[in-house]
Amino acid sequence: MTTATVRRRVSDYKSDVKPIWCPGCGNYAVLSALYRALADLNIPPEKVAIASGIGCSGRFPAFVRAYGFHGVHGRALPLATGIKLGNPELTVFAVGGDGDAFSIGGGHILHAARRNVDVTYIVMDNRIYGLTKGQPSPTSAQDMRTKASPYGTMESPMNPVATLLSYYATFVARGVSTDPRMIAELIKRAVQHPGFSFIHVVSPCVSFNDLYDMIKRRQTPIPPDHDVTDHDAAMDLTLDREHLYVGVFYQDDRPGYVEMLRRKFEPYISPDYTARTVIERFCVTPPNEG
Amino acid sequence: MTTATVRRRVSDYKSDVKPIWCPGCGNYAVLSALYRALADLNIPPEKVAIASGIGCSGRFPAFVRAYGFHGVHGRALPLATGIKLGNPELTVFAVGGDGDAFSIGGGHILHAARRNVDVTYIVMDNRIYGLTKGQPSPTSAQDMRTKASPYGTMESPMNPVATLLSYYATFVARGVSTDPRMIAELIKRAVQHPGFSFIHVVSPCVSFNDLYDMIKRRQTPIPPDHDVTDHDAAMDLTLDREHLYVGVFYQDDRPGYVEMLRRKFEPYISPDYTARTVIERFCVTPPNEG
Amino acid sequence: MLEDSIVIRLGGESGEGIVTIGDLLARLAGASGYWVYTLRSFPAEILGGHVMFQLRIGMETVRSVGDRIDALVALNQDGYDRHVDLLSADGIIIYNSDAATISPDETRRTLAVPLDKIASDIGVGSRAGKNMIAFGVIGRLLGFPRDIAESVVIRRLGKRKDLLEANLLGLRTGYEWAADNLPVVDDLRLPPTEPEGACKRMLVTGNQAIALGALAAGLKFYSGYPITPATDIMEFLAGELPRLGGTLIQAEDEIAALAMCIGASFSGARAMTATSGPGVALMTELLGLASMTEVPVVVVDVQRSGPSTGMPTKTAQSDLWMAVHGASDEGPRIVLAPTSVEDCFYQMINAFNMADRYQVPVIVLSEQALATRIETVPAWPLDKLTRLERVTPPPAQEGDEPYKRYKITENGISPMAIPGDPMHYYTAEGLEHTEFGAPSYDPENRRAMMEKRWRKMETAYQEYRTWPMMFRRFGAEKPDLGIICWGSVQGPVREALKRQLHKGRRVAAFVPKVLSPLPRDEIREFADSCKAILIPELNMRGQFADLLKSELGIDGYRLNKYEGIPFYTFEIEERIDRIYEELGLPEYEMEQEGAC
Amino acid sequence: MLEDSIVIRLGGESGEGIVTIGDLLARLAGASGYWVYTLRSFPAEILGGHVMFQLRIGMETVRSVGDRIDALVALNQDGYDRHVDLLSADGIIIYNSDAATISPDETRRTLAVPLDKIASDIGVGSRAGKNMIAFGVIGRLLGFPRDIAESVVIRRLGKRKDLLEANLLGLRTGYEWAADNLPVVDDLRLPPTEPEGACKRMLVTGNQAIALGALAAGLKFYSGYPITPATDIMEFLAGELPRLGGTLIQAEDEIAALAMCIGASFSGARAMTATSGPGVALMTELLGLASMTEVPVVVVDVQRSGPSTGMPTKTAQSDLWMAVHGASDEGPRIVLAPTSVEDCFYQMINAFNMADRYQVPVIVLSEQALATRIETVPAWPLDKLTRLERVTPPPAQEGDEPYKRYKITENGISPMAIPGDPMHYYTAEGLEHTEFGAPSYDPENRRAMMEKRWRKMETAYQEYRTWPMMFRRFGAEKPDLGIICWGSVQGPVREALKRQLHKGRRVAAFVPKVLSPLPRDEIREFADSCKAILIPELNMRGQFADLLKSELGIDGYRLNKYEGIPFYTFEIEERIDRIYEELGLPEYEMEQEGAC
Ligand SMILES: Cc1ncc(C[n+]2csc(CCOP(=O)(O)OP(=O)(O)O)c2C)c(N)n1
Ligand SMILES: Cc1ncc(C[n+]2csc(CCOP(=O)(O)OP(=O)(O)O)c2C)c(N)n1
Ligand code: SF4
Ligand code: SF4
Ligand SMILES: [Mg+2]
Ligand SMILES: [Mg+2]
Repeated sequence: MTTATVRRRVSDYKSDVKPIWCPGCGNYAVLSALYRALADLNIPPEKVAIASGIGCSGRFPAFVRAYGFHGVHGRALPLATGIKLGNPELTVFAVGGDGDAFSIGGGHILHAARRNVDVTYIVMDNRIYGLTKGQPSPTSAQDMRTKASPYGTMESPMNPVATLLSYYATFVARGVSTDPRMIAELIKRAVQHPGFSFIHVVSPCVSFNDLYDMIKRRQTPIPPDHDVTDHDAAMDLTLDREHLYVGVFYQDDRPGYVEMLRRKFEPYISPDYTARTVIERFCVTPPNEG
Repeated sequence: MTTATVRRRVSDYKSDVKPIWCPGCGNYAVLSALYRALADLNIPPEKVAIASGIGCSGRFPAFVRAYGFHGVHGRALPLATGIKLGNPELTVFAVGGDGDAFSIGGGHILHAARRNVDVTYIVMDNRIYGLTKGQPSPTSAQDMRTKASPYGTMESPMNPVATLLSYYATFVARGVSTDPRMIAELIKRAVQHPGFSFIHVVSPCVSFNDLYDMIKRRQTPIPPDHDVTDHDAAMDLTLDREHLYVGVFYQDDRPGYVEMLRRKFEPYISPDYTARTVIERFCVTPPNEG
Repeated sequence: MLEDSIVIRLGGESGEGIVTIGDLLARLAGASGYWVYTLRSFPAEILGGHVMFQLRIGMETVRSVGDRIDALVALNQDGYDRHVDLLSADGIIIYNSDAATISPDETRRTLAVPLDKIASDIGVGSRAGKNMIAFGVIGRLLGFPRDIAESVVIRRLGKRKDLLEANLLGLRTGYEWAADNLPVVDDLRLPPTEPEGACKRMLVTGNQAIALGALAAGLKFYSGYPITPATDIMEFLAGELPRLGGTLIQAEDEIAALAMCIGASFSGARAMTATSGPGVALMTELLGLASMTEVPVVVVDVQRSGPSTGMPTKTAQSDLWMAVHGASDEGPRIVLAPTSVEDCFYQMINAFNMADRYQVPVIVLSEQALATRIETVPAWPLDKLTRLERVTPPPAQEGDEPYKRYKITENGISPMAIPGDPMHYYTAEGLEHTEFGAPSYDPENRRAMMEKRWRKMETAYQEYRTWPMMFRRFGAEKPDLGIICWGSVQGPVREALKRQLHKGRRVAAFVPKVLSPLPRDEIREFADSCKAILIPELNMRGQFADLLKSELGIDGYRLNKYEGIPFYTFEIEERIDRIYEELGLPEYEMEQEGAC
Repeated sequence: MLEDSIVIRLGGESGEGIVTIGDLLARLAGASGYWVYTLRSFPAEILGGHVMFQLRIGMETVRSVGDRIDALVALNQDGYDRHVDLLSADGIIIYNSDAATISPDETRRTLAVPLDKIASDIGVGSRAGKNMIAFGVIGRLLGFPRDIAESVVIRRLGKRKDLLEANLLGLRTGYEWAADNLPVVDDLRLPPTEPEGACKRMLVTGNQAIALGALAAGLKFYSGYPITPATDIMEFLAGELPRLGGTLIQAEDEIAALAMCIGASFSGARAMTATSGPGVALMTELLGLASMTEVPVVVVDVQRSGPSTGMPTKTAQSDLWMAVHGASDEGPRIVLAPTSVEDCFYQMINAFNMADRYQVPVIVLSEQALATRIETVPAWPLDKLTRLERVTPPPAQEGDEPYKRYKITENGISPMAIPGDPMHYYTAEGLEHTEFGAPSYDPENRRAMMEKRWRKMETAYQEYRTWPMMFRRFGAEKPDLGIICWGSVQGPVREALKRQLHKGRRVAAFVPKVLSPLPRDEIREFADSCKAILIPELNMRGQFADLLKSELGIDGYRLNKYEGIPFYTFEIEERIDRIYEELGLPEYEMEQEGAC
């Protein structure tokens, strides 16, 4: 895939576009983690594609020297799915915010997980709508006051990691923006994982929902003895409301979608079976040639 | 709510429209269960509203003497949410198929659950797209062959009850079309439940996916000692692949959305605070009157 | 009978094999050297309900459903009751006398066939057996050779040896019973034709032609969501595309379907989805994205009657507005409309070529009736199809300026890199952007970009107008009345035209295949050459007529049908008659000028 | 200066309080008896970036942003560099001399204000303190009374006693420093006006006017999804609607938002959502459902530049196509366009009335620039608003025939029962249906239902044309040139008109508030009375011009601007000049006929 000698560095993945995020925004950590992970994995930039929806976090692709797609709100995952299946050689990421992922895009995750499509999905969860300047998102705390919820929100927050586990996503992990090295490690494992991988990053929005304190107070590494193939144990970790566990919750190494496709259809593919073969089946053949 | 003397019967809820379902379709059981539950609860038909999307099961509302809304594919839940909040006096149902609910409508369920809106959602799951004549749905078994998946499906099926539990829906139950009495009981409990309730009905499609055998083989009543307030235990029951448990998995009686609204806003509501009050705030008042 | 063709309608209960009999008859007629055009109804019930299947069989290409029925085959009472009013005065009724009785007032010829009794006599009480007998009886009445009928059955059931024997027995019984018990009805027999060699003709539905066109165009990625009447495009491709090295995904909804297609196309694959009106409505936001990011993609809309769920199994031409205008703000897109089953194939070739060349979404407007009917079509010349590739950037050289994905060019087309190319990174950008793809709100840049994107539409027009068959003209050379129509209305219009020419009226038709950007000069020239214009279409509000008026200033008489049923030829003719009367247009000595 | 008005532009870093100063100045001008019209920019950066806030302050209603700037207030270097080109030749520059330097070539008057120094002198180094000083300096320069300025600050900070003192100190310091150190510049002072009594005027943005109109109309249910530039409609209502007994839900997406609104309206509540183009694109399937099931619902589209994400903070009039045509097949809907901030309120009253009366979705097309600007408006006559109720079925009697929800009536309106009514059960049906609401594919029924639904549009037109202010006509009585425009373009057009009349040109304008169904006879009559027509609009393709052409056959000159910026009055005038030249239209002795 790559010529043996090239050894890439973080700077090989930096684009010329300067991030427009507020100083202190948690997304910077994710961006630098992605540079680091790609460099460590030594993936040629031209083999990387990153799709996003709309949001502060959605601006991500432009900041990476790679192929990018800044799409519409909520559709990062189906875009990424198409990119991967249109060209399975690529290493494909979907990235975005909590609103993009779980609100308008919430209907797509279950199905990406069911397909186990070979895409790494990084959700930068600031528990707020950043780009539209501070409305509650599906992960916002109950009773949170924002301009759009001046008396406090009515809804209880969802739990992204628990939800992804209930969808049987085959790789589920969490990072926090205070620890970009850890995020880089998680990204590396996610990329190497066959099939769909999900990384939940708790990523503070300094302008509308500063979570740095919460992270400091609650972040806890997943215990080293946690068995990542144990779904129940993973679920237990996520349901713990005291601790914000960080690390890999769950991993199931069954084949990804591209490999499944190969296994299913390789036996049928042959140079003799072409579009022409299919079309000619519809010919009305006179009886003597039937 | 109802005049004390009226005692309603099943026939009071039957409309003149004859169901167009195939003979033997599992949906008949759900329909008769709904008649029975409404009669037992003695709810005036004019206080009942039923919203649906598109599908065989989506034809449901017309068969009930009540208010109905046969909407578009996948939007039964938001329609029902609006109906309830537009007129909180009504007993509101959303009904539909597995495709309507979990595929195109899959993005709405989490949020109905988070809101705990007072709607009873009955999903008739035949693990197939009935109305469009037999394509795989999100609950179809892996490797199932249909016209749209002649080599077998690639995706693993979702688990609706587990998903709803992970969304923290406050009432989660399952029935099977072979037992309409049980479905009627579940509907009654669901209607009496404050907040959002979800009933998963395994409902065979005799034309494209006959599940009667599977139901017969696997259906098992939820053990009487199951504690419906125990979320973990409920989750365990659903993850058991041998048994198709039937009954109430989980119930949490915290207040529903309408009650939460009342509690939050009653203190602010007053006859002196009207649209005029709000509008006049924008007047430019000269200083001497400021 | 309508010029060398015969219309046979079968009516009966769904599930009784009406569709099978009809399909076999179509194949039999095709294999015997005739041309076929079918029409069928879909019951409102989920299972059961009444089904109608109609065949028009002709000596040459058949272009419409025909007007009246020449022969009605009633498999049950409903089959008689529902359709007898459409039977022509000298028509024939063939009926299962074990399941239907004929009105005592019936004056037309009737042929009783005791289908149940014949079946039980040979011991094939099954539905399939009965169908085969009926097929045999009709085959014989129509004068098709039995050996061809047998070969049709063998082709169909070739792999199910278990069923084959019983079916062939039924078929033979039908032929024999008819030979022994029924008269030869000359009106039911078309003159003999010379069946041409293999592979000169095909029998396909519109949806099949769409799918085959896509495969011939090199489709590599399909994602769709089931919806009547588009579902079987996906179902057909599900069996073929993965075997040809492509990928097909049934998406969770139409939005995901189009997003996946856009993603796949971005990464280099020819990608498409197919849906109907409600699905396109959900896709409009993404159509805007494809216009803005300049990603090629093909969307087939098999139109059905709406609004909203409407009448899903009824035909319409009512999504033109949405196809041309349905999204926020103004993004260029190309809209094509095939005019026949044969043309469905060609328009798919065009769709992929135009999408790739102009980097825009292309919407192909098919129609329920076109999608579901079987037509005999001449085999497509697979060796002669052209493929237009995307314009990609030339290999980068040291010292090149950075890659401008959205380079402002004279024809509006900017070379588009494919991921994997190590020298032309870019981000496809849905925000307004600079030539490099960086977001920009600069007013000058904005104006230049809007103009660049729309310039592609002009380029597309200037290029496609030189391609063959992108618009057609039929009928009189110096017309008094001109008809401008689109889509499958071309069929009945051509037929009406032929008869009008025979009557000595100078009528002509112009049919664009591209509805956006319209072949404006060609249409204007045509319109200018006519004294009056008629615009028939299958919708209520006259969407195409509106388009002609707003874009080209053409005002015409309108003919709108919105009951979910295709035009009958006589409806077009009646409207022409009224215009002739109103305007007092001249009639000439019968003349034959102009091909139809 | 443009007729008795003055244009002041503030420029500086976002977060520096530019918007606060601008807002306070607007309030100060309003409270001092003047009329205000603002314009602001939104930086592309998420935080920070350059912000511009402009006020035009006039003696009477201000109708456009004006042409050139009379005074530029630069809080930093960017504030000078970016805007100085727009300053008129006799304009004035007021700048923070601690943060900006003026070009040595500058020939216009400059007033240096060492803002940082003044602030540190009184010990309020904070941003807020500096803003207040700037506010005071400008207030003094404009000649507004200090006590009114203080009361404005008190009203704004009334509840934050902690901040009030420091702010008042800053304000007073500003007034005093200016009095001591700056000359009185006459050009910056408008003639005195008589401030009218309380509640005669309001200062609101377009979005606020939309929200207030909805509340006045009796809104009971709102569901929406955040999107620029519509979000603050929801944010504002979130604070008010639940206190008025209604319910507001932030939905998971725009599809859910509209579905909830349709549900709530079905159950009897007046319901609305507000969004922008991408949101409407997602809603079109449900708009079709509302048309088909005949459920009233109001959708506000605050238009922004597209296609796709486009330029979210830039204005446009580019969703007209989608509003009128964006859905599958043909469902009737009403499209309204407010022409000013004041009118936003009235069009919301109309929207709810028309939705309820005609049982259709009503789309209100606002615009980013209209939505975000502050205007002084005369207080709305809350006591004089009319409310049109839904037509409901009369109480049922024994022996009545079953309830026909979709009864075919002459005016197309079928009485609609509200759930809870014990005698009029029905199912709202998105399939084509009979009068009872039962699904039906019957061709006759289909035709009757399509016609019934569309008849409501004719009824709506015939009724609304008799209502006040549903279309406006301005300018010359016997015009040579007629302008037809929509939405906020009315403002600059009226202003241009006034000047044209002064020049002795007979120009007039016609502005419909209803874009579908158009006031066809009125527009035709207007167009027929003119020698030429000009159609200016904020989009590239001329959507309104197309509509006028296809629906009414009106052909006009076009003026299209699509850079995301509202028209300047001079742009309209320049186009008029060109038409006058091209056609050689006559100029008369200066005359004053016609109100503008
Ligand atoms: C269809 C559509 N609806 C709404 C929007 C407006 N919008 C843009 S980003 C966004 C949410 C941003 O929140 P999140 O996804 O959490 O990203 P963040 O900015 O917090 O990173 C919204 C509502 C849009 N662009 N498109
Ligand atoms: C937007 C849209 N997409 C697709 C369809 C076509 N459609 C109708 S019902 C259906 C799925 C039916 O399956 P399910 O929801 O499981 O209901 P069932 O018929 O099995 O009861 C589909 C795909 C539609 N009506 N609208
Ligand atoms: S608004 Fe919040 S999420 Fe957006 S860039 Fe700023 S800190 Fe980050
Ligand atoms: S197709 Fe299946 S789901 Fe639909 S009515 Fe028939 S049995 Fe029921
Ligand atoms: Mg966020
Ligand atoms: Mg189903």
